[in-house]
Parts: sequence; structure tokens; C-alpha cells
Amino acid sequence: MNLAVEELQKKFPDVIREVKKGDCLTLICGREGFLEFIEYLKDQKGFVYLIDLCGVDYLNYPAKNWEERFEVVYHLYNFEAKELLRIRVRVPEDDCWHYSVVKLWKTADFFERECYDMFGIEFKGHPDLRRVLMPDDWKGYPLRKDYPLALSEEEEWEVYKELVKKNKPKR
Amino acid sequence: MAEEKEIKEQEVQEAQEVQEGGEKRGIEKDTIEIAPGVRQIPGAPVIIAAIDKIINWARAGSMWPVTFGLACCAIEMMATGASHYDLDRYGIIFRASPRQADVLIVAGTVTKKMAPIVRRVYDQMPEPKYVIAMGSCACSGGVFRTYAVAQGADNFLPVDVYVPGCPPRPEALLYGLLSLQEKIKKETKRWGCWR
Amino acid sequence: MEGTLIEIIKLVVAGLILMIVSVLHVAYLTYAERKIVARMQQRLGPNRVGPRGLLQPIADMLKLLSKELITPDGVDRPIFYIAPFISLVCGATGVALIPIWKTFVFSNINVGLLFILALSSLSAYGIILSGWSSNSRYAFLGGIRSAAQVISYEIAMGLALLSVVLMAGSLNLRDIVMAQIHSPFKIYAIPQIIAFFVFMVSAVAECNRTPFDLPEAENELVAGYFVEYSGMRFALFYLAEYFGMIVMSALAVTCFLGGWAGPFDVPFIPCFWFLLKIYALLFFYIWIRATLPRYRYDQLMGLGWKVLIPLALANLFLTAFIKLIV
Amino acid sequence: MGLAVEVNKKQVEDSQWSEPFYINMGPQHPSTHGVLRLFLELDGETIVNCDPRVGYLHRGVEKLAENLNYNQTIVLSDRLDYISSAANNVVFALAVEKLMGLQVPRRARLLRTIVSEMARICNHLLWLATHALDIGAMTVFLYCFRDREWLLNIFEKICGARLTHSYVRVGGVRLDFTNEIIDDLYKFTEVFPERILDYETLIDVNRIWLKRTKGIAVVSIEEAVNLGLTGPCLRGSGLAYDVRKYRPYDAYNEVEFVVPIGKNGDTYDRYRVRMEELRQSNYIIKQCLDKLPETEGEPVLAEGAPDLLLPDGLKDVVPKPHPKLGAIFKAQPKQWAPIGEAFASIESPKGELSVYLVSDGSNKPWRWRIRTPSFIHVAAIKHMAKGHMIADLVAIIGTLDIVLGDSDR
Repeated sequence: MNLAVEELQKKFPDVIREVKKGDCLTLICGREGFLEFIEYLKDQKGFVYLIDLCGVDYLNYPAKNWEERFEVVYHLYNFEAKELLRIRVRVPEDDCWHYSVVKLWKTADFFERECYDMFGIEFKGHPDLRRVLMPDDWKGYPLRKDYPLALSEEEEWEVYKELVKKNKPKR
Repeated sequence: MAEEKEIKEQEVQEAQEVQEGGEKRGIEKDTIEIAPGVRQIPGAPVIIAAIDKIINWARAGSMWPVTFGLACCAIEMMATGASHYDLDRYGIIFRASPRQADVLIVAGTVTKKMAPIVRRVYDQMPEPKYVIAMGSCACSGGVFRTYAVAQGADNFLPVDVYVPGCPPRPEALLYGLLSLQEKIKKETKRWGCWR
Repeated sequence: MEGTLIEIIKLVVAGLILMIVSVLHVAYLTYAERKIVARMQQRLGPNRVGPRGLLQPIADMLKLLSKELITPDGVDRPIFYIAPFISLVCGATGVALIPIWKTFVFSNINVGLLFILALSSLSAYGIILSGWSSNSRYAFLGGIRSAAQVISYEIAMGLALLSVVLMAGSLNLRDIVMAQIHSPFKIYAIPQIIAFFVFMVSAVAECNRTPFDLPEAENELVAGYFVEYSGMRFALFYLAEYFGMIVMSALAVTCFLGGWAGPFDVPFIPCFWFLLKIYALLFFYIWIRATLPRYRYDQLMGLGWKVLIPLALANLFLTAFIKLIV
Repeated sequence: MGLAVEVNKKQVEDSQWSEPFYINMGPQHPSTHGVLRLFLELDGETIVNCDPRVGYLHRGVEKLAENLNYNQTIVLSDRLDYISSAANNVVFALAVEKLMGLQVPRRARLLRTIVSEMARICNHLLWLATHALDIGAMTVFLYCFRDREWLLNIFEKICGARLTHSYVRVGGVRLDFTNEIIDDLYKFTEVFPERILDYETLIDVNRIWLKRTKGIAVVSIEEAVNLGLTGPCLRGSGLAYDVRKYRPYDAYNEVEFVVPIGKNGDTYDRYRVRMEELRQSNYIIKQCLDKLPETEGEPVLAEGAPDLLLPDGLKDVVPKPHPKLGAIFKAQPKQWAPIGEAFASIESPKGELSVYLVSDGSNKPWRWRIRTPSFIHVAAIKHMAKGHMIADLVAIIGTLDIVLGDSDR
């Protein structure tokens, strides 16, 4: 581990809540002050490559010992040190937003839009936050745990419902 | 198997219609049958069966599908068109514009977001037009029984031939296309541009 | 009086035969293209419709005839209907002016070369109008591309042909062939090798063939200017394209390869050498279609204006200069 | 659409007499490789703004995976990037193995490496075919398919499927290779380099090909990293980042290969990188084949690997509806997989493909996040296409090697 975790913790005591060592170094963070923290990681610590940004819904997760429902998970990589870093940021359900990192990584553009699309987490500072995978007028956030896998007829997307109603061939 | 069944069903239906002398439509209304498969307009020396045959032969001999790949099956569709299987042998060439195509091969998963567009492509095609549902997803939704996937292209398209498989082998698609040819060859009273 | 009538009947019959033969040529050119390209790509090509697939073009034609003719919403109807005919007529009329053998030119006019050039520029109107009237952006882009392409390559082609005219001293196509036969090389392709090269390249561009098939580039503009055309109207465009190929190769044969003349006379088939040369050129068209990628729009214009036109101009001056001296 | 309007205004200010021309490319378009939709704003033929819109093939794989057990998810992975399914299988299995701490036998690792590299060759052949077809060279397309067919036949002998293999299992592979397959592969590796030469003679020095690819969509290293480009697209810019070298998995630390890199970061360099990768893949397959006899007789499945048919956990669980969640059945059996998270990534033919897995201890994943290269590459079109022409856009889509199944999941 090249990354001095203690140093980081000293520098950002409010951001880093917990440090875990699983398959890679994991930092569990809070939302406040996160932007400066990740900018520091990118500019000073050489984590220039954002592999992944995704949301996780921890509704009724059996081993849950925290309050917030959502997490936004970042995977960062340092090419020189060949080091992988995971950052988990907790986002509460009733105040469901997070800071956008599009200014730092253009990659984050689609990642954040997807996260918004799938979990309904809004990213503050994103230039163009729209749904990306689902149609614009889709209701609900599919990857949330309380969203059904297959839709019943009432929940069906209006456009598709009409299409089927109009065009279903009679047998 | 689905396509065979369908053709048989159609035959049975037609046979029933003839037997019952049920409601006659289109050309049947204006013509009488003078020999098996040969129809004549009363009082006019016009034989229609020959036209039926020729037009059906021409249609079966030059089915042009739209270049319209949706998912995995599109790769197998390309493979069917490529050197090894060579659809061009049957006079089948892919046209990029739906206006110039006859067959819509729904190759792959149709999602709900895509369904209106598939329908639109179908609507843009000129009559007579045919639809082949290629792959389990297009037939019935396949493994993807989720919120985003339309459970079968036949929810909003009149499918002529179903080709199951995930994805179907090129041979299967070829068989599907040949079945469609057979279906076309059995059509009657459809030699106008209407269906 | 009777003499004129017989003349007229003769003319009509000859015209009909010429038309039928050339339409058949066009139909089987599509077949040949599919077969040859297939062979080059290690495939078989059409072989199920009729013996060896020989009835394939007929099946295609019949099917297209019986298809629905769609007129999309918002098209400019009169123009939309008339555009394919402009294309076809302008493409096909050229056949009438080509001297097919020594004693047969359907219409032996003194400005034959000029007339063919005029027709081929006019056929661009069919494309532009169809692109304009279709109410589709792809068609529109295709039309614009085609306008630019045809205009710029027309110039190169005209300049290349001008040096031939300089050498032959006539615009009459039959006279050009005669002049070639009496020239020391028997064909103009040897002294006018540069002009021949420029002409062939611009002819390919003029016919919208690969690598210059930008107006209908399948992978960019779907089908280009005829994207909204269906059924027989689309078939007319198709016919026009292949007619264009045939006329252009016939023109190349006439102006550069000595027309009907060959190393020896073939009895009973006076057009043997003419056809042979045309087929060779058509094969060349098909060959490059199977081999080359497509140019980009601006690169195409660059090639036309920066390479072909200066080359043709230089060649023209050289020809004139030599003509002056000799 | 805020961005589009801004650019629009600027355009109008710049030139009073012209107005932007909007064109909608796809989802039914021959060269968008499936159902990609590009919303273009054009100035003549030059692209002013390009807004890629995806999701037309979004099938809800991530959600579906949460409702399937671990071995079943591998079947889904086939259908993500359907051109190189074997590589996808590997990353799915790797993630679960990491979570469960399974040790994969060496033979299985070698076999996995072979199929991954075969998938890479398949993918690059298809990429070359479609890329060349997009630029207009039609014959290359058919030549590539001819050789691809050969590989698919071998795949068929290995696992019975041509496209969707599901050959890799959690803890190993499904079946061992037979001698016939090994012979076939040896034959293939011998002939294939000549075939690569064939393609290269067709297009490598073709002036039109060079004109169409050199200097198109140039991306610098910094830009590429910032855009998240991976795989050949990143290496074409000159950074030799390859997961096979940086975080080796399977048997990649046993074989030697070169990571080819480009210099200029343009379409031509990316093309060269991929052509070189074809050779390297061929070489890797050969090395692995040579090593196979050393492991003769070893099992191809790790001990403790989950049963394929009935996962251990399910045997003593009666699924019952969760009070709050309704339709979602939640299995709470004896500890099946440890609670925790795992992150695995591989160098898929298209770029870095990674899986982030959160487990709640049941036999089904709690969250199954798939980071696919195509999704990021689609987003990059927006930045790469600006200022180029429509014809170049087609080349850019080709050079990024996008598969929409991969992108939309």
C-alpha cells in the first residue's frame, strides 16, 4: 500500500468515516467535503483513472449497521503505483443527492446519469442530468430494491402500453 | 416448429373457408374457380392463377430484409449473410432503408424503449411485408423477463415466422427464411401491393 | 413518301431493339455484379432463382413492380414523382448516341459527345431533386453531396474528353472512332493515357460508384438520395445508375479504346469488339467496388479539384501544344 | 439539452446566414452497430454537437442478476458483449471466486486464458469486418467472417454453442478440452498469422484507408484517461495499460506477450494496435496450448465450487415473500457466500470490463454492478466527434468498437 491512509485520515477527518481492507483498500466516506477529498486524490495522489462509479441500494441489507440507504461507490486506479482504491459514499434516502465529479472526469458523465436513472440519486453540478438508459418519461428507478423485476400491467410504461393496445395482432 | 405449425394452420383455415363457402373477399368475390388453382373473372378470359404464381415466385426469389440488428442475433444474422452461409444465393440481400425492404428480421431482444421504433420501421416498409422473429427474445422475451424487455415481438408486430434459439444458428435462420418463402409461395389473391 | 414511312418504321424497330437490349444488359449487369463480387468474396452469389440464379434480376424486377409505392408525408409530390424519371431518361438516352458498330449509330448527331455530357449533368438533377423533395435529411445530404460531386467531376471529365476532341477534330462520336482507327496507335488510350485515367476516375464518380458512392453511402446516409423511394420508383433509380455505368463505359470505349474496331473482324457479330471492351470496363467497375473503401466527402472534392482537374488541364495544353507543332 | 441550445446560439451568432441542421442517426442505421442513437447537430457536414443516446437495448441485466444465483448470472454475461462472450464469463466467475476465496486449478486457468484469447480474436475479427465495412471496404468484411467461422466451429466443439458459450463456471470451466480441439487450435494458430497478413494487404497500405483513418479522432493520453477509454482505444494513444499486465488474472502471469501501443492516438493507430493484438492473442493461445500437457489429468473445477444445477443454499430454503419487498424472494439460508464485496476486472477485447459485487450472504448477489467498456466509449463519441464529418463519425463508431448489448446491459 503506497497510499498513507493515516495521513489521509488526518487531512480529511470529517470525510473518511471508516477504513476497510478487503480485496482492495476501501474508504467509507460521508458526503460533506467529498469533492475536495476526491480532487486531492486525483491531483496529488495520482488516482487519475476512474474505473467505475455506481450506486448501491442497501434497503434491508442483512448486515447493515448504518443509517443511509444508498451508497455511491467509486473505484479509482493509480497507474504508477498500480493501486486500486474503493470509495464508498453514503447517501441518505430522504436527501438523495451527491456531488458530481464530471469536472474531474468526463467519464463520470454517463456513470452519474446512469446512477440517477437507476437509483434516483441526483448529482449536483452535473451539466446535463437526464435519464440515460430508460426512456425520459419512465416512472420509478429500476435498480432500487423496492422496484419489481417485471412490471405488472398497471405499472407498464404508457408508450408501450398504447403501442401494444393499438397494434397487437389478433390471433 | 412454430413456423410449420403456423403454415399448417393457415392451410386448414383456407380449406375451411373454401368448404364453408364463407365470406369471400377481394379477388375471390369477383372470380370463379374453373380448375384447381385457376380462377377466372366471369365473362373475361383472364386467368389469375398464373399471375399469382409468377408474382409469388418473384417475391419468394427476392426477399430483401432490412439491415436491422438489435442484439446478439444480429451477429448471427450477419454470419448468415457472410461467406459461409451466403444469403445472396437465395436472392436475399440486405437493404439499409426500410422503404426498399420486404422482410423485417427482428434479430434480438426488443426492449420497451425500442419497441415503438421497431414498429415504426415496420410501418415504413412497403406492402407486402413480412416479419421474422429471430431468437428467443424476439419470440417470447427469452431469459429477460424484466421491466425493460417487451415479452415477444408479436405483441406489436404481425410475425410470420418464429425462429427460436439463443441465438439461432445461421442454419436455423436460413430455415426460417425458406419457410417464409414457402409461405409466400402459397399466398393467393395478393398480387397487388395490398395485403 | 413510302420511303420515309419505311425509314420511320426502321427507326422505331431499331430503337425498340436497342432499348430492349440495353435494358437486358442493365438487368444482367446487376446479376453479373452480384456474381462477380460474390466470387471475389469467396461466396457463390445468386444461384437458386432459375438455373444458376439467372432469373434473379427478373424476379427482382417483378417483385419491385408489385410493391407498394409509398409517398411519405410532406414530400413535394410532383418533384418526388418526376425525379426518378429524370434520372433514368438522362442516364439511358446516352445509349442512342453511341456508335455500336461501323454502320450503326441510332442517332448520329454532330455534337454527340457534348450531348452525352449534357445528359449526364442533367441526370444529376434527378438526384438533387429527389434528395430535395423527399423531406428526409439523409436524402437531402445525399442530394447535396451528389450535386457537388457531379459538378466538380463533370469538369475533369469534360477536360479529359476535350483533348480527345482536339486529337480527333470532331465532336461526332463516329468520327472520333474513325479518327482513332486511322491514328498511328489505333486507340487514343495510348497517347492520351492521362486523359483516359482522368476520364475513368471521373466516370466512376459520375456514376456514384465505390469508392465515390458518397451520395448513397449505405453506411453513412443509409441509402442517400433515394432513401424514401420504394417499389418501382426505387427501381428506376437503380436502373439509372446501371445505365449510367453502361453509357460511361461505352463512352470510354468510343473515345479511348477504338469503338467497334478490333484486331480482326468477327464475322456476323459486328459489335463483338465493342461489347467485349464494354464488358471489360464494367468488370473493372465491379472489381473496384469489391476492393476499395469509400472516400470522404472533402477528400473526394480535394481529389477532383486538386488532382484531376489540373492533370486534365495540363494534358489538354500538352495535346494542343503537340497538335500545334506537328 | 441545455448544452445543445448553447452551442446552437453560438453558431447563429457566428454566422448570421446559416442555421444548424439536426439529424438523427439511428437506432435503425446500418453503421451504428446495433441500436445506438446519435443526435447530431451539423454545420454542413461537420458535426457541431453530438449527443449519443443509449438504452435501446437496456434489458435490466443488473436487476435480473440480483434475482438469479451466481452460476445463473454467467448465462446473462454471454448476452452482454455477445461478440466476446467467453471473456465476459471469466469476469463474472472471477468476481464470485474472489468473494468466496476459491482457488481455480491451473488447468482451468489455462483453458480460460485460451478461450478468452479466442474470444479476443473473434471480437477483433468482427471489429475489423464492421469497421472496414463502415469505411466502405466490403470484401474485408467477408474475409473476416470466413475466419471467424473457423473459430466459432472450435468454440462449438468446446462447449456446444457458437456465440453464447457459458463455458466458464464459478470455480473453473465446464468441460475439459478434447485432443481434437487442441489439434484444431494448433492448426488455427499456425495458419492465422497468414490470414492477418491477408487483411493487412487489403487495407493496410490502401491510400483511401489511410486517408480515412489517419488523423481522425485523435485522443491524447490524458484525454483518453479522462474519458475513461480503455483497451485498444487507450493503448492507441500510447499508454500501455492492460489489465492482463497490471492486475494479472487466470494464467496471464505465466505467458509472455507484448502490449502493443500506438503513438498518435488516431483511428489508424487503434487499428494497428488491434491488428497487433490479434497476433499476440494467437501467440498466447499457442503458449497455453504448449503448457496444457503439464496439467494433464488435473480437475477443471475448484473444490467447493457451487453446484451448477442447485445452489447449496437453496436446498433448505423455502422462498417466501419478504414483508416489505413484495415480489422479491429473499433466501436466508445457512451462510452460502460470505457477506462482503468484491471487485474483479479483466481486459476484455473492448477494454476494461469489471464487476463489482456486493453479497448479502445468500446465494444471490445483492448488487451486481457491471462496468462495461462500451458504455464509456459511447459517451466518448460526444467528445471525439466534434469537428469531424459524418463520414468520420462512422469511422469513430467503428474504431471505438461499440457493442450496444455491452453498453446498455
